[in-house]
Amino acid sequence: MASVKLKNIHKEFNGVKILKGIDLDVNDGEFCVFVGPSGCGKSTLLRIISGLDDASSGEIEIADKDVTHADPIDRGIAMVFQSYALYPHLTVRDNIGFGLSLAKRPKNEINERVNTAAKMLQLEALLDRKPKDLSGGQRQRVAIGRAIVRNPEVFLFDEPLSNLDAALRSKMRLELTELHAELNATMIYVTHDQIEAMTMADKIVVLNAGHVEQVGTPMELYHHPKTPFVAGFIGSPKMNLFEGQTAQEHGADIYGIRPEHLTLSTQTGKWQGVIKHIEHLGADVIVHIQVQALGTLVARADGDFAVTTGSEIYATPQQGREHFLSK
Amino acid sequence: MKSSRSYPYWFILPSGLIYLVLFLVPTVTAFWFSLTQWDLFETRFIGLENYSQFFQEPFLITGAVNTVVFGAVTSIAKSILGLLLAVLLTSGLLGQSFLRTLIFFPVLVSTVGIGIAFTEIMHPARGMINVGLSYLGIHGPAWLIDPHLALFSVALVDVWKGVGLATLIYIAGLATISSDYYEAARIDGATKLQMFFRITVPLVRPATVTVVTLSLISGLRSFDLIWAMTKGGPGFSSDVLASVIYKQYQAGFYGLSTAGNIILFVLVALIVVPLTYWFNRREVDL
Amino acid sequence: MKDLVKKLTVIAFAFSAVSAASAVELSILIDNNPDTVALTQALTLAYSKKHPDVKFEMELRPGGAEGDNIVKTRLATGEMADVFIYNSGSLLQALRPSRTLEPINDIANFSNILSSFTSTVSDKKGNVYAVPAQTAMGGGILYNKRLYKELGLKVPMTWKEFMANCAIIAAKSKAAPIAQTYRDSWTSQLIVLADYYNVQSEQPNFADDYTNNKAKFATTPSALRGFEKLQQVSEAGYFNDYYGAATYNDGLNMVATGKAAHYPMLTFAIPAININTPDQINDVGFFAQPGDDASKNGLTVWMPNAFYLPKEGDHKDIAKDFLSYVATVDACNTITNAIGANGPYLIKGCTLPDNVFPAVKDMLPYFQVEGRTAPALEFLSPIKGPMLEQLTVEVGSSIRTAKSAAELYDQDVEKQAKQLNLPNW
Amino acid sequence: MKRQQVIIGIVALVLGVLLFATPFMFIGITAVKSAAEASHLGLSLPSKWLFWENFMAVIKARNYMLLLAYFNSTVITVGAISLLAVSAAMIGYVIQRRPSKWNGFIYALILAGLMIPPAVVPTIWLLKELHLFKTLHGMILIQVAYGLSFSVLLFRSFIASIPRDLDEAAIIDGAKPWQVFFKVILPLLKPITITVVLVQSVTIFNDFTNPLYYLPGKDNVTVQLTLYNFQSQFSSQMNLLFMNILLVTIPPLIMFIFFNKQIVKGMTAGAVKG
Repeated sequence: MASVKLKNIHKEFNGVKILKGIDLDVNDGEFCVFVGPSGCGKSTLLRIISGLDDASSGEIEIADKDVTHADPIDRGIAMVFQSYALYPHLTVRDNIGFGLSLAKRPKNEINERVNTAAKMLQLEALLDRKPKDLSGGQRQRVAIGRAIVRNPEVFLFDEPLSNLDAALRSKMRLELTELHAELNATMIYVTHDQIEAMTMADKIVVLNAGHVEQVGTPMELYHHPKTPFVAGFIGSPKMNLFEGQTAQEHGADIYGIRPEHLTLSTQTGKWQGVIKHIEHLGADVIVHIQVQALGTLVARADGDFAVTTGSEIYATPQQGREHFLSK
Repeated sequence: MKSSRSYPYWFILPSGLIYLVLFLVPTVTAFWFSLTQWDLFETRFIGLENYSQFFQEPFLITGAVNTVVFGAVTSIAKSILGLLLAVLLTSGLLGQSFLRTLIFFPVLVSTVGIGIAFTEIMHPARGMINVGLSYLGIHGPAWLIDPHLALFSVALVDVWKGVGLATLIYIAGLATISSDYYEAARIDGATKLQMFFRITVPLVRPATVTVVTLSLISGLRSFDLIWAMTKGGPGFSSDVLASVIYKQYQAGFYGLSTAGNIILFVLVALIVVPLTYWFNRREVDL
Repeated sequence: MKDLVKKLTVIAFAFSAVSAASAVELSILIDNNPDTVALTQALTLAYSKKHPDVKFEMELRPGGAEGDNIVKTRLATGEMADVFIYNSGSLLQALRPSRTLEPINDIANFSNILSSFTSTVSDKKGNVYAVPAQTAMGGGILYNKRLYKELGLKVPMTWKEFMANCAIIAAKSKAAPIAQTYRDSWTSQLIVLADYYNVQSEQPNFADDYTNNKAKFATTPSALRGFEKLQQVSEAGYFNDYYGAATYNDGLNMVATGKAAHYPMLTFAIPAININTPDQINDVGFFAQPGDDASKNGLTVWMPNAFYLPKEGDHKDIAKDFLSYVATVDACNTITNAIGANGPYLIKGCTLPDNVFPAVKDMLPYFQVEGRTAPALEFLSPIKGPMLEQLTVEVGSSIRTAKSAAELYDQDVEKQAKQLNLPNW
Repeated sequence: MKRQQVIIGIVALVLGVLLFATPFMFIGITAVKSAAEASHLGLSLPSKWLFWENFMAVIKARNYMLLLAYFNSTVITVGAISLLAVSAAMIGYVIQRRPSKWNGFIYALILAGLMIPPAVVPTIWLLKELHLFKTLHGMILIQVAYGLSFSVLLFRSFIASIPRDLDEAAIIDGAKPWQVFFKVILPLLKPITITVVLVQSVTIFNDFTNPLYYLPGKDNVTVQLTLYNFQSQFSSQMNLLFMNILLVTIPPLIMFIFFNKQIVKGMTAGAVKG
């Protein structure tokens, strides 16, 4: 099995710096998620690991071998594309077995391995269909099957769930997590969706504008974001972030408090404001409060918290849940 | 980008080499020959004399005007008729696919054959067209032998032969327009005519660009059909640059006709390149 | 069919190997005129009968300027057939004969060829390049004898008389006085070209002066006259209906059947009339295009196409022997049998049979009197402008005046002269 | 189908047949008439159907020249098309997929191929130097050179519609560049390939000018040249000339019937984006 090491990866394209020195270790068997807004360079980084693109400088090691200049096939990786990239002219069986047949494996071995993968992904009934006859979720599974069948040391996923509807997406999240447990392979997964990152990852790498903002487990990032970017990116609704007096009092640039870490009261509290807008989610309500000193403060409260728009309210941060961040 | 490794240039080699040797090399040597007096046996360098001679050709202006007229008339007619036919033939008519086949078929038939056949069909007295018109009490025109009409008669046949291809391209173009637009327009209360002008015409633009460009280039260079039908006549009335050049070639003025070729190329480029540029710029605006 | 299968296999093999032939095979490139095909077939067959080891392979090319081009291109690239048939007039000069063609002065029967022919196909050093493939031809006016008889007309000796005849025909018959056939635009040149006897009788030096850039069509009244005659008959409305769409064949049929009274043409058309309308061949007569002076009436004569050899032929000796055969009385008779005779032969000892067509008979008297024939201009001067046929179509169609056409033609000729690198241009 | 569609359909059918089918009927009818009837150029039915007689006369003419011409034209067309279709797709693929500073230049060369008329005589000399003049394979190469631009443009625009992900997936699967092309891309090009094959084979089969120059010789005659050769020979036998036109038209007709359905498909992604 394999670890992935990135050393000082730079990527420049037409004079634009896309990656500005990425250092990263992904451990053997780890489920590592690259997350960040679009244009942060996460897909580029994945393509560099895959060998589809070359880094402008820097080194890549997979399973302790320097693969910086190796072809994709020599890196022991498999990749699942956002568009699935299924070969439209081939059946599901041939799609899954394509790499093996390129490698000139014997027919019965290919068959056996394709069947195994198909079984694992419940694709057996679909093996003789063409991709155009499959649903989105089925195509997704074929794409994963194509990756599994080659027994790679490292799986690369490029936003694999973004073309699915919400229900299917959460189902596939679960399946992928199970798959990871079953295969126990190293997986690198790119997404812009922080929920996917939080729910699936062993390790999250937050990328922003071509550099790594922070690396850590989901909970580390949630509880201890090191930069305002990470603080704002992880968690939903977004953390409330304010510059100004409150932050300065603690020697920081920015003060942050998550909506779920605010206690609301109609009587008293730290900040007084007026409710501008309420979103009812059922179990929770999200309350947007106009606070004179701060601006808009978003808070999460219990679903039966009964307030009305326009009424006055007080919000208090919970002890020890406050973040003081430098720019 | 690793495109250098994934998309190697040697893919270009096999036929790129053929193209280089059999098309580009002769074309470049032609530039040299255009500066010589050349009777196939000897070349004598005469500088730009061929070019000045070419510009003094008494029927150059006729030829140049005819070239542009022929190119413009045929490409405009093909794109308008092609679009109308395409709309008609995608509206679910009775016998629609048969009609598509019928209209496309002339595209496939040899130009020489068409030329020979239509020269007979357009015979002023015995030809099918005028005989048919006479049943309707119309005295048909003299088509190919009327000097004012000859070029347009050939253009008519060219459109007849080529409109199938234009229609086909337009049918393909129409297929890419989402029916949502028409439904939205119907809800907005647009009439059929409004839909045609407000939705179809603008959205089928890429097909229009293709049709106009392709038929303009072939129209400006057109030779086979004109030669098969009128040989540029009567007199010089349907001469285009390509036939003027060919006649010089036939007469053995090889240097001169090679110079003419280059001038024709420049004319085509002067018309087509800015047009393409303009089309492409407009496309970005959309 | 067997023959075809054999050929296909030969071609298939030719991709890799060159097949060795046991018998010698001469290739002959000819134009696709049916007469040329027929006479070449007859001559080669007759020759092969005498020399069974020699076979011939005929290749056809289009006629007209397109064919000229093919001949030129193939000579220039050294791809010419062992023997080829080509024009013996001004077009020959463009082939650069001294460079590309094999002189045939040394063939056995060289002395049989009349000097009136050899002079048109030789260079300054006295090398002769061709053996005539047919008889000499007259360029003048084919006319319908029956119609002339019915209307009591006489063969005109002057242009005035000719016009008078036309007027009578127009008034008293349904026939078109003159057939013109501009679909085959080369036929439109005849009135101008066949007028050359008249030009020469007034301006004996015209050909030389013209070659040396001293005389022009537009400024020499007698030369301009040919264009003017065309304009005159066109303006008089003497042409058949839809002459713009009529073909050479239409013209022949019209004059043979009496739908037209006159058709300005070369006499090589006579065999074609015999093929198309054999019943009417005896109704067709011929006279020279008249000039303005009855005392100077004569015929403009065309030399026939001829057999040539390229300089780099593979089977030169055999090819020469074949040409030598063509210059015999036996060959003349073979030609006569194949396509009929339509003028005097240019080989010594060749005679015409007594039963030649009337139109041919009409032509012979011109040859029997010294000075009643003159070669067409293209056999006296290497310059012939390629635009002439379009210009004559324009004059004949009343699009352009004679004067303007002559001026444009003089301009056109200049290109040709420059191309040939003639002095004084 | 609505009433209106049926009515318009009938009107369109009548007009379409009148405008587009009658010329072919004219060719067909003239081809089976006697020479005398054919010279009247009418659409009237022949008094005697001489299909077989005229057919044999044309086939037999000049020692079965037409059959030889069919053989030659077929060799040239098939040879040129197989080379052209694959290699034009390869070129279209590389220049579409590989953006580089050379692309503008290559594109200009391709457009030049569309716009510049070929220089005949230098080409002949060159062919002769290469021992390709007067050979069928030389003619094949000429047709490839002259048809390349148009085919590359069609392929290029079609390939643009094939997601690059597919190439990359194949690369990840371990495909070499040529495997990516031949195993993944080429099978997907079927619709546009059919269009190219159809359009180009018809162009090559119907080509008249180029064989005239580059393929002289009786043994090298092509189908269109028979038309030309017979035009003067048959000048008083319109029936045979038109029988010849008819026979020359048959191969494209067969091609067309065969591929009819595929053509529009091929055009959909192809020509429109030009």
